[in-house]
Amino acid sequence: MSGRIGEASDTILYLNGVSVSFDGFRALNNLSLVLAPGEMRAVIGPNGAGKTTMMDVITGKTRPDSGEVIFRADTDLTHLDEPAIAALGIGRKFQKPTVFEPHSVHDNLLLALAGSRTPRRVLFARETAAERARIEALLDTIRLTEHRDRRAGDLSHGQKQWLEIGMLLAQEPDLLLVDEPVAGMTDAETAETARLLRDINRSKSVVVVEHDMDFVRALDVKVTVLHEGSVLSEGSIDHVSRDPRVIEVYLGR
Amino acid sequence: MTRGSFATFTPPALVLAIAALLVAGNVALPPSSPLHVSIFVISLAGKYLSYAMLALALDLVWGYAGILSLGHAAFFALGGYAMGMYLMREIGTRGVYGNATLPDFMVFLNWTELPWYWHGFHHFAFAALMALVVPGSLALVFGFLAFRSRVSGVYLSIITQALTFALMLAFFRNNMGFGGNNGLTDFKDIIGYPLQADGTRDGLLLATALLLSLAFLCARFVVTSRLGKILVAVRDAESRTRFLGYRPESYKLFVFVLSAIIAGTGGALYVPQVGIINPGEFSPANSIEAVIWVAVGGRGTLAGAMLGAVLVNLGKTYFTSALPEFWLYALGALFILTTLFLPQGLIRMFARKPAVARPEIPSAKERPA
Amino acid sequence: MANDDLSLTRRRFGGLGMAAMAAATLGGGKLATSAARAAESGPIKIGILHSLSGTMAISETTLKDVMLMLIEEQNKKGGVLGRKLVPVVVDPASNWPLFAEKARGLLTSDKCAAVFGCWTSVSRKSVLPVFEELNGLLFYPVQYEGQECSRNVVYTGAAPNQQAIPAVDYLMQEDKVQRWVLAGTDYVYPRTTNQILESYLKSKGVAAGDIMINYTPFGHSDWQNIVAQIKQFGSAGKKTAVVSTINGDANVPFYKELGNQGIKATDIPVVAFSVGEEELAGMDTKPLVGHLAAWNYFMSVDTPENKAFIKKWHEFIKNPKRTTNDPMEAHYIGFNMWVKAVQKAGTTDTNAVIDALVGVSVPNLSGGYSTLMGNHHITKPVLIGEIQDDGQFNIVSRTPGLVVAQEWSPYVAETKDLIGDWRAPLSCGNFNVKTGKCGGASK
Amino acid sequence: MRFALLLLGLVLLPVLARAGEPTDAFSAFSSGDYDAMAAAVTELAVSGDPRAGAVITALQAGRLYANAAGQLLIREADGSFRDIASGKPATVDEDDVRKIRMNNAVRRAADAAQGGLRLFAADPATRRLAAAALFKSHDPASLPALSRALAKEQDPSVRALMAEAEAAAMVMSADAPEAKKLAAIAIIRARGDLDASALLASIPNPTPAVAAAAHDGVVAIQRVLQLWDVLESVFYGLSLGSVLLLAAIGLAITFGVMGVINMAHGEMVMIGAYVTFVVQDVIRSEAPSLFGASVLIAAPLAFAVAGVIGIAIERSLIRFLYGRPLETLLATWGLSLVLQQAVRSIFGPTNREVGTPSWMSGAVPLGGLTITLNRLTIIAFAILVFAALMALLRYTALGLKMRAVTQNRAMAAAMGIRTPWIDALTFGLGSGIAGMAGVALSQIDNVSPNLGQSYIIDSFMVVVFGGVGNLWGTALGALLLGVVNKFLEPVAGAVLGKIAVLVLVILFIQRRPRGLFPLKGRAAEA
Repeated sequence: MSGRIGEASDTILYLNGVSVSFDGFRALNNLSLVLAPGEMRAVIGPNGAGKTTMMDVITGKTRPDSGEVIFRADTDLTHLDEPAIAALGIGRKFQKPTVFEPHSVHDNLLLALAGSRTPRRVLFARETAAERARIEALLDTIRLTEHRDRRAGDLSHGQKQWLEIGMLLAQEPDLLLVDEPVAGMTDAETAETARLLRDINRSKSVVVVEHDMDFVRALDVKVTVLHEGSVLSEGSIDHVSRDPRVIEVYLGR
Repeated sequence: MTRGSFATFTPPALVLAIAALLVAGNVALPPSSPLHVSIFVISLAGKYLSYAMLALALDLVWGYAGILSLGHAAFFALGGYAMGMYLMREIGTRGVYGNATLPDFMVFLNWTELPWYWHGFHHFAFAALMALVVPGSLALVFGFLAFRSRVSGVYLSIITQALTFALMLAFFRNNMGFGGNNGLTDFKDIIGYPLQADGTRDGLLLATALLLSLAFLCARFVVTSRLGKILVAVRDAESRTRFLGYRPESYKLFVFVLSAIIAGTGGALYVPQVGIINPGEFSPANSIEAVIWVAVGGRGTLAGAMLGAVLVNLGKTYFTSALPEFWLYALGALFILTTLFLPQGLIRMFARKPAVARPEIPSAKERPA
Repeated sequence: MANDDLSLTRRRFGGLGMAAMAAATLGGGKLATSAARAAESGPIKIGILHSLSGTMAISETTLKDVMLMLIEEQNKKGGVLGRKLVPVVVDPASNWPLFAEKARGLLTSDKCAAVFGCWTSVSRKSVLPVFEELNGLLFYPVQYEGQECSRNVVYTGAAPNQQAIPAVDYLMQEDKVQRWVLAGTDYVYPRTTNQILESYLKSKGVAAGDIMINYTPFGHSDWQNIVAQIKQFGSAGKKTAVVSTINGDANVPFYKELGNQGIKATDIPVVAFSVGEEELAGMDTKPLVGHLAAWNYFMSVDTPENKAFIKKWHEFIKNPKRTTNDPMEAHYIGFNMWVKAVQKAGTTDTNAVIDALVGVSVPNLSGGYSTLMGNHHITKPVLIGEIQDDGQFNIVSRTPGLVVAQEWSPYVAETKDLIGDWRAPLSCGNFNVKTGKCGGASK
Repeated sequence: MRFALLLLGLVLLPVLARAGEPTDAFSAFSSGDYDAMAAAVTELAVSGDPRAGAVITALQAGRLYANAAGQLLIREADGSFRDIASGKPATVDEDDVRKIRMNNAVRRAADAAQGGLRLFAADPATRRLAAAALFKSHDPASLPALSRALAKEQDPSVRALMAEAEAAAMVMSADAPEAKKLAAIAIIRARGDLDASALLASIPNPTPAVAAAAHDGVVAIQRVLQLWDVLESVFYGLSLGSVLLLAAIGLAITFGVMGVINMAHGEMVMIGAYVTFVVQDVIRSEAPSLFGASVLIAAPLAFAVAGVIGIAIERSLIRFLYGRPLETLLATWGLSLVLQQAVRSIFGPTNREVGTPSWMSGAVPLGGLTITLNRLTIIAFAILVFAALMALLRYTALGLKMRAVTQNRAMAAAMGIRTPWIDALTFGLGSGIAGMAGVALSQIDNVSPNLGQSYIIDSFMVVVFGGVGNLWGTALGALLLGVVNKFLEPVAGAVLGKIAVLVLVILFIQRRPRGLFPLKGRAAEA
């Protein structure tokens, strides 16, 4: 055990031989993946390749049948549940933007801010000046300053995506998992999002799952191609797009 | 006055004002006065306010945390039984058998000793405490198990229904020592005041109004706190809260227990005012009815829940006398029409505040068969 | 105010409810209830407190109808004391706290001179404090467990000794029954009855091993094992009978199961205390022929009074197939007693009527007179009937005279020395003959 | 010796009795004294009077009448009367005669008498009944007749029954020799049912050897019966399970598949039961010969009536509430109140009588089991309904569309399926099946406005226990809950057994928060 953790010592995330199956369908098949601290990685693959399941395993939503997921070289995540993993510093953005629709943009960020999560503390928590300042900074980052008091449910699709990213940032995680951040966005919004993610990557490790090849290209990072639950190819975007197997299963001829 | 504090203080102020006016009308005005309030109205009002407390409790879990409990009357009834046990012990030798320790129904079943769980209930303070502790503990255990294993939606609703159904069957058993079908009745007095005296009834109504106001303020504090925001967040996007590092089960458990305690208080106040507690109070239909009060009044607004409880029961009181053969048509139609034409509840006719986002349990419809 | 007619009263009662909500601005308005109930002129109001919806509607609705019929009849005869009778019908909806609420409404808002109502024990227990507090008068028409003797209640149904013991005697003599199954729904009436029967059977030399007691929940619908158990219990080589105190709803599935498992009355007879013509009307009685019931009245009683009563009933309800049953007779007796007492007292004042009631005798439908005793229970004959294939009972035995009710069970230590007598000078519902004091056992 | 005399007496009796005075026996019939009647029936049976059979048969059928003078009359099938004494038709006014009623003692005497009289009937089935009746009466007086009958009997199955009846009479006989009694005990022991055990337990004044043999016999029979008890519990459980399944399966569609929290489901069941009542009522007055088929006629009608009502409800109410499942709870609860009250207004609040066709009543013995035919029919009916439903969903175009709409509404609509129409039909299907369940429940429960209320909680429990949206789960869940309940009941009693089942369901849901057959994978999280 210690040996393996040793292997993973210079990683922020290390998936080792992870397998998951649902009702006989193997969603992940002996998947291994290594992410260096501060790295941004794009994960692509056809539908059913296991991208979302991989995210589920990392964030504790799905428990793998076998394999391990080591975070920051010392913690096996497979025994922890979602809140514990979130508390360790992993944030996740869903494929479908998920924000607290009845709350204002401000409140969404407030609830996401790092801090105590026990009901007793939360019940008596009052918004501090530091929190307010932090929220202002975040609003600025995600360009929603003017929408501060709007109901989150009334935001446009792209704005919701940003708000969700903002909430992730508010958590102050070390690793962000971002599932299809630009789905349904306009071109301008897409470009803006790519810029935002690169910004974030200056201080945090990021895993981006995306379909949009232009967006992946714009990110200009190492790419992992998943297929049938395992890694098909890995490397730069140019490298993988030349890989004949990738062309076969995904990009098409 | 800010909008928030208006919403916070208006409902309890109204409740207290109405109760005070009714009591004043009963005490200060001579019976010959056309404005005199009869003791019948006083006890009805007390009953409605106790129901309002149940509705408040239910709205807290359903309206804010999205837990549709179809067994909330169980907590109400348990609180009621705790108070009923005190009132039974308080009868003392004035029962028909004149037995100082054993309630009448035990004498009747030839029991010779008070069962252990009846000890202590001759102290009002102990009984009052139990009216909170017993429902609270049941909610704690049940909620801990259910929320920990992430039982949610209709599954949770149905097992809460199973819970209250099982309790009803258990309390119906004479061997349980709670009086079986006849329940607890024939109460004489409460902390020394005769229950049949007008003054006691006035006092009970005021106490109910006061405790309802307190419960409202307490619930209001919770829902307007950051915890309240998280409850709503859990209701609408539970997994998002989980990935933000919150444990929804803790939050649900907290509010479930709080709600059970409020419901128990309602039950404890209800029993001395109606004079009987019987296992029928556990019947699933009662819990469903409480859900309907909340829905009719306006789910997700505490004042709406209370209003719904009072209005529906008022309607029931009126129609069962005015239209004894047809009142079920009227009540049924009310529920149907409210659903179709006032989906946000009656409170929306009074308040313009936009609705809290549409709160739903996950729809089975969205899942493949 | 007391002279208001019915429709006004209704409206006022409704207004009363509405006022609770609107009281902040309106005050309690028009809610005064102080005027004495027994106003001496204008129509006399009779409260009818029977569930018209919910689980008990099945039994109680008929009693509401029979009361309406009796009141209509009396009005045709010119009412009482020259005043018309006005029925006030409410629906307590099989909800026990609602019974108490409605009782209070009938007594305070409607100022009913008398209330006829309740079926279940719990509904009676629920309204009892209200009637005692407000000094009302309730006529309770159903056989019950006894152990109660209130000044404000007239018990026109049977006490346990007016039903159970003669039935058991009959089976012991006629069928030579030696082994007994006491099957009941788990509530207070079956429990008391079985307690009394157990003591009685043991006093007759029946061994404990020859008595099986079984309790089932309300509305029990799956009787497969219990019927099989009864069959097994009955196969010990001794003649066996079932004494059933199974309540209302559960009876149909119970008898259907008995019939299907082939238990005939000639093998193991079942004698029931809660199954009357109304219950049988919902069943195909061919497989049940010969099973028994003990009541104080059967529709098949062959007397002119009964024939006239049935005729009136069929005319009133406009359905020649409707049955009559024991609680209906109880209301018939109770209502006539009330009329007679009011006429005797010359007023509807509760105290005067209660005093006038004791000792009143009116014809019952089985060819005799029933008298209200000092214990507020009435004397009754006990009839044993066998179920016929037409849903009626064939009366196979009747007690030679009238049986006086024992309101306090002699088989419960605390009550064996109690008697109730509301006549002066005793005027006590639980007088202890040992200590010579009023108020239960210990004083 | 006495036995021989008795035998002789029996042979001679018919001859002697011709001149006898059976009219004495006849007069007892009209006396109203049941003990005298019972004695008279017995006397009449052995008198050899040729009218005995007809009189006793008429008595049992309720066709025996008497007038004020004590004259006995038989009412013929066509309503005319015949005087027994003269055997001639008599003209009487219905009001002048009264039916002669029996009590149980008379009934038993009549059964036993018929047993003796019919022992030599031509029809083997009648002889079989006679032998069974004599086994039940086990009167030593029937011994001679039995031995004569046995000597003549050719049919082996009737012979066996007669031998049992003879053995039964033998063990009860005061003066039969011990060896004969022991042989008789062996025959009774071989019969092996509860009646046999009861008989062995009640032998009067046994010698030590007889007592020991009887005791052994009882023990042996009880031991075997205990094994059968387990199977019996399984049958009871399956039977209860099939009732639960029938009650729940409609809900599995309206609630499980469509997501409507359908509180009016119970009322659909109730409507089905009332349809049965109406069908029987019409049949009774219009075509009594069809009564046996009444239930078969009622089932499709109940499906149609409840189905149409279901469609009406969907079109007028439910369709405005899709996506708001909780509000369907409110509206359907209101609806259930209205429907209950409507039925109360139309049919009255009391129970209505629904008869059981003869082919569904009674029981057949199967080894040590008593299989009640109504329960068996209901089990078969439940299986049939479930199979038909699965076939409909799987193999018909309508079923395909229903599945398509419930799985992906938008996609189905895009493919040209008229989704609103399919919604209405699906709801109608669920309601119709509930209506059919009502037909079955009318055979075992009260037909009253409250019928539906008593099944609604159990139905929801079953659907949730099985896993919402999974029909197989509903079926397995219902059967499992039924069987568990029936195994708990003898141990814990009916009340605690039911409580235990509820607690088990609660605990089970803690372990498996989505029921027996959860929908797995990402779809389940939606």
